[in-house]
Amino acid sequence: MSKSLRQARSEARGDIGACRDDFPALAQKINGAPLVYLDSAASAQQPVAVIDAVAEYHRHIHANVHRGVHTLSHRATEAYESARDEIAGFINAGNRREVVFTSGTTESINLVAQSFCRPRLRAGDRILLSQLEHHSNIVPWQLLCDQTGAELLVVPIDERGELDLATFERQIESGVKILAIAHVSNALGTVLPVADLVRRAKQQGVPVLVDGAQAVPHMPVDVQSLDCDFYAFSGHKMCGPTGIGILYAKEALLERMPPYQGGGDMILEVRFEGTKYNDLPYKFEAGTPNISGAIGLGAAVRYLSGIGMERIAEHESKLLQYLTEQVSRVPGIRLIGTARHKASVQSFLLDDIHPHDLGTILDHQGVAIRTGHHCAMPVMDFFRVPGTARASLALYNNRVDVDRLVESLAQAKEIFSQ
Amino acid sequence: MSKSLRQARSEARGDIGACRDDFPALAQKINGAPLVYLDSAASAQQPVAVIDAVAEYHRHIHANVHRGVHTLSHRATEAYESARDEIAGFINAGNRREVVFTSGTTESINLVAQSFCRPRLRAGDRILLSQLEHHSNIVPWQLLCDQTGAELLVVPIDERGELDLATFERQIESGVKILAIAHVSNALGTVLPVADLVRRAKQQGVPVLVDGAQAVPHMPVDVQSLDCDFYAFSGHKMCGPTGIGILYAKEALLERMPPYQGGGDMILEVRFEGTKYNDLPYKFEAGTPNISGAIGLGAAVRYLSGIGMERIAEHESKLLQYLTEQVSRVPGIRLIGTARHKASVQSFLLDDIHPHDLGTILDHQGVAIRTGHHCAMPVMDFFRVPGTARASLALYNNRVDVDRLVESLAQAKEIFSQ
Amino acid sequence: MNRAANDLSTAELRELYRELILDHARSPRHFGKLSAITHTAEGLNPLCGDKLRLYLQIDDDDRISDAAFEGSGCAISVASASLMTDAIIGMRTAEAVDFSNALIASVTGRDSPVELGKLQALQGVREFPSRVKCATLAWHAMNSAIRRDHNPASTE
Amino acid sequence: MNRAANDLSTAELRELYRELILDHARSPRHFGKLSAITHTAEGLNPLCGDKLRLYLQIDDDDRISDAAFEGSGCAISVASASLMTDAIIGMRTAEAVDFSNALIASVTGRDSPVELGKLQALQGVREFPSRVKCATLAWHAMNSAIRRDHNPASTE
Ligand SMILES: Cc1ncc(COP(=O)(O)O)c(C=O)c1O
Ligand SMILES: Cc1ncc(COP(=O)(O)O)c(C=O)c1O
Repeated sequence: MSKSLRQARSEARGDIGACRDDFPALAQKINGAPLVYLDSAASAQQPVAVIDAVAEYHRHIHANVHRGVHTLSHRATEAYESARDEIAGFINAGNRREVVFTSGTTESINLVAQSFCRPRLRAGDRILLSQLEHHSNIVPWQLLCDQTGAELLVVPIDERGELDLATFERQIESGVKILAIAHVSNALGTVLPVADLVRRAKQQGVPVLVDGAQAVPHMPVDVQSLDCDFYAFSGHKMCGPTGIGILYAKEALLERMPPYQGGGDMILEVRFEGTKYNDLPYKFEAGTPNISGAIGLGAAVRYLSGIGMERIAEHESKLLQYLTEQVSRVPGIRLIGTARHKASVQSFLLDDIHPHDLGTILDHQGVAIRTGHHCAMPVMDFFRVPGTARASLALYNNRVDVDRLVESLAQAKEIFSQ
Repeated sequence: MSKSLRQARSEARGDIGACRDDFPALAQKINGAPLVYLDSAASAQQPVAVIDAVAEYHRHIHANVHRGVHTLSHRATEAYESARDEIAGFINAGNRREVVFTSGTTESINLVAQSFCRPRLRAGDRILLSQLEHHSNIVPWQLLCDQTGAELLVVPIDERGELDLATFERQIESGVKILAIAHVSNALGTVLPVADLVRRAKQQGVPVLVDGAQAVPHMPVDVQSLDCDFYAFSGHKMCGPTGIGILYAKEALLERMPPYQGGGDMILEVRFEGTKYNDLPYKFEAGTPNISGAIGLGAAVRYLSGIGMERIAEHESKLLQYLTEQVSRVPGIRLIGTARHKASVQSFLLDDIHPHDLGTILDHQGVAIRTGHHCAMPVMDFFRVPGTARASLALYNNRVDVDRLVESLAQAKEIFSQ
Repeated sequence: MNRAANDLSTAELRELYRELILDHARSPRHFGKLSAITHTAEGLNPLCGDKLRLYLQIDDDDRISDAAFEGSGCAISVASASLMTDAIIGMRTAEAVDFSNALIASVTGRDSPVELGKLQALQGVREFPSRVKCATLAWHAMNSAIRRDHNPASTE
Repeated sequence: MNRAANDLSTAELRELYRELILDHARSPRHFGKLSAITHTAEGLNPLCGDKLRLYLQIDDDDRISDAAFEGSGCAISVASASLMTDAIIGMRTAEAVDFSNALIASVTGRDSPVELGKLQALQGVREFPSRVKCATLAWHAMNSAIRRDHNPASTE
């Protein structure tokens, strides 16, 4: 079937299956079998539109930004700044000054910890996290505790992988200085009730950082309606480039924060006696930025918006339901992460096969899943497992992928039943 | 003339002119005239080999690194880590553990300031810089002074743009805790006698950071023979991608430094009660790295090595001499930066035409130069100029570029003589 | 470079660097301090290092009775500041701000050119997007001065 | 997926997960602590979370008189630790380190396979580059323990 015909049919059916053809990486064979890529929570593949935008940038537009009068520099600056506008629109930021380019979620969170929190924390102050956080939303806070004497407080989770809200209610009233919480858990898929958590935190005057790395690729996100103070996410999880990410922050907070890094571009004037910082968001973008990364991320946002985040969310949600059903039927499966509200991720264990072995056997049949602790060791500790096997979905996955996963689980059982 | 014939001839002549054809951006017209790109000190163009390496990575290899058992993840990890090996070889690092991927020179310097210096500085301690530093090698130290009460000490320069070595001799003995110094000045082109400076600093037990952003693209750099403790540079100035750079650091120092950022990949084990950091260099690479950036930088290093840094240095050095001669002949020219040992950069002023106006007039004829303070305001203050016009060279420039520059300077004079 | 393109390019450049602009750039009017300053603001263009300080004397009647500026910048930004100070002396602040906004909109190409008198000379920058910030710097600074905004006005 | 490819793939997998490997993974030998420990080291594989602690008892004669391990890991790493402890008891430390280095070189494919006896079973990982670290973890830990290196041995 020709591409356009197939696309026309699937669009007529209202699904987004045809978009799969936009991703060249998905068309390859691995170990002799067509690739089934179920590892998008670790990093998503790129559509041609993004690959080409980056290449085209380097073929015809590239120069350093912000500092040049010549044509290429002007074009590069326009392209870089339009990407910012596009991203601001995508997450409904109040304005472009609230959208800071970083190298990824990890840097965004470190920036908030160091620039916003470090100057205002005293020994004994509390930082509230949850037990399902990714290491990138734990370790920056541990470093901060070492530096300031502050303490971590952790909202527990239950057997389904949901937050223990009763405990949260008590904790948020115990003199917390910042709440740093995932929007969607990367290990369990739990979608947290972020808007509610923010509302409760605000009643206590607690600022909130949301780690949106696993949310932005999978659902419409509106930072103004969430009303969080900070929202962090990564380009490479949303079909964009590596090395680029976003820190959204409310303008009033950014205004009062000292710079995180010093360098070119973030200053208006440098004298050895003292330096004047640049306006927002530039105050937080020291040095030559990841220009092609930003442009690639802009292209990714255009691509995702073209399909529509609502449609993507619906497609993935149906597919996740199918996946969970099919996988549950495999004898010996134990699902890890069974929250009522979930997105794009299913972790599991099979018999007593170590997840790592499972990963190898699946990979040998072209099925790419992630195995291990998923940078969420406290979650593993809670479930008392050394790791899990995790299948994660993106817009380009379909039922065939799920069926192939289930078949290869059967083969793993066979190998291990020798 | 066919490409291969031209290439054969120019190779026979021993020049590297043919490499120009490898850079698609240079083949375009700007304002109706063929582009003359004399702004590589701000950011260099990419050869097809780099553009394609990045695109190919995303077409067939991409996955997250270090954490996966599946084939793509393994391939991506191999590609990322081979890039590190290639870069380690290129600068002759002692071993791969000494090569940390950062987002660029700016982040590399901030990392050293925060992780190495911040814990060991006390109020009144001194940080020694020079007057020709780029803002990225000034502002991180100013932030550090604000944080610790340390003080900046500045090695002055003379009218040629050379370091005042007599003053340096006194300063280095005055209780300095770190020397942070450029290898090559981006505003003036001065090549600093880094090996000598390091030797003197070592006699005083002063650790040395070298900002090599403008050196690595233009000459062979051997960090072991320089014997510096830290060496920072950026991918985008050496025909590689934006958003990627390197911090070279001696292993023994990295071992003792605390992590700069916290996140995934830089840890071995995370518990809320405490965390074990990963080995070098991973301890300093928090979060998903700029994988495609690293791979692109690896490709750039292969490309440059293929031509040979000695040949590149020789080509640029002859061309710079030609440029300086030709430009000097334009009536009303004032050269800024006339050090005896220079690389790739010539700054100048023409009559009383403001550099910014000069930039516009040249751009209108397709000649891209940078104008302004070049992120080196203290240099501008020293020469008592608001800015300069700066022509900067890379391997792909040739005499035609220089001739076009000189022609367009003549036109600028004409317009301003109304 | 072919001659026709060259001529066209030269024509655009001459449009940008008109005699009036070059004259004001070389001999800026109202350059210096004022004896009595009621409002002041700094304008910085990080792109090229243009930097100026604007001084206003605004009387009880909200009228700009005198204006001057100091600093350094390219021909476009100095000429613009010179032309601006010439133009606004005698205006009421509200009128000056309206005029400033109209000028900014006009040179950024957002509106069709309005009647600007002598300031028409600044229209040449419309063909030079990277120079618009130079042409508008003084005007942003004036708006800041009247608003009594203490951050340096920046065109970024 | 076509059948031939599938069969080939299955054959390689069966080579990796031989009966001997699965047996040692399910019932590891020398699993637990020792009563008298002279040397110990931790091995961590951040890739998949394999984690083991190795205990050695080395006598005055520099001979490994007993060995044991604890921890959790994939079939390959547990089987490898089990086979290793079996093999090294009775060896002199120098001999054990030589053996360990030979094994590591052999499974990473750097050398042509040496005579490894039962440990031959670990050769299956040569076709699975991402699993080499699992097979070598215990061996790296043993080298660390003998060197009395206090950092956890990591295969990264
Ligand atoms: C000498 C020098 N140091 C540091 C930098 C900063 O590099 P980057 O902006 O890539 O971080 C530059 C270039 O901008 C430079 O020329
Ligand atoms: C929930 C969550 N937070 C943070 C991160 C860190 O993102 P990055 O590695 O792109 O900085 C990830 C992914 O690795 C994640 O899934």
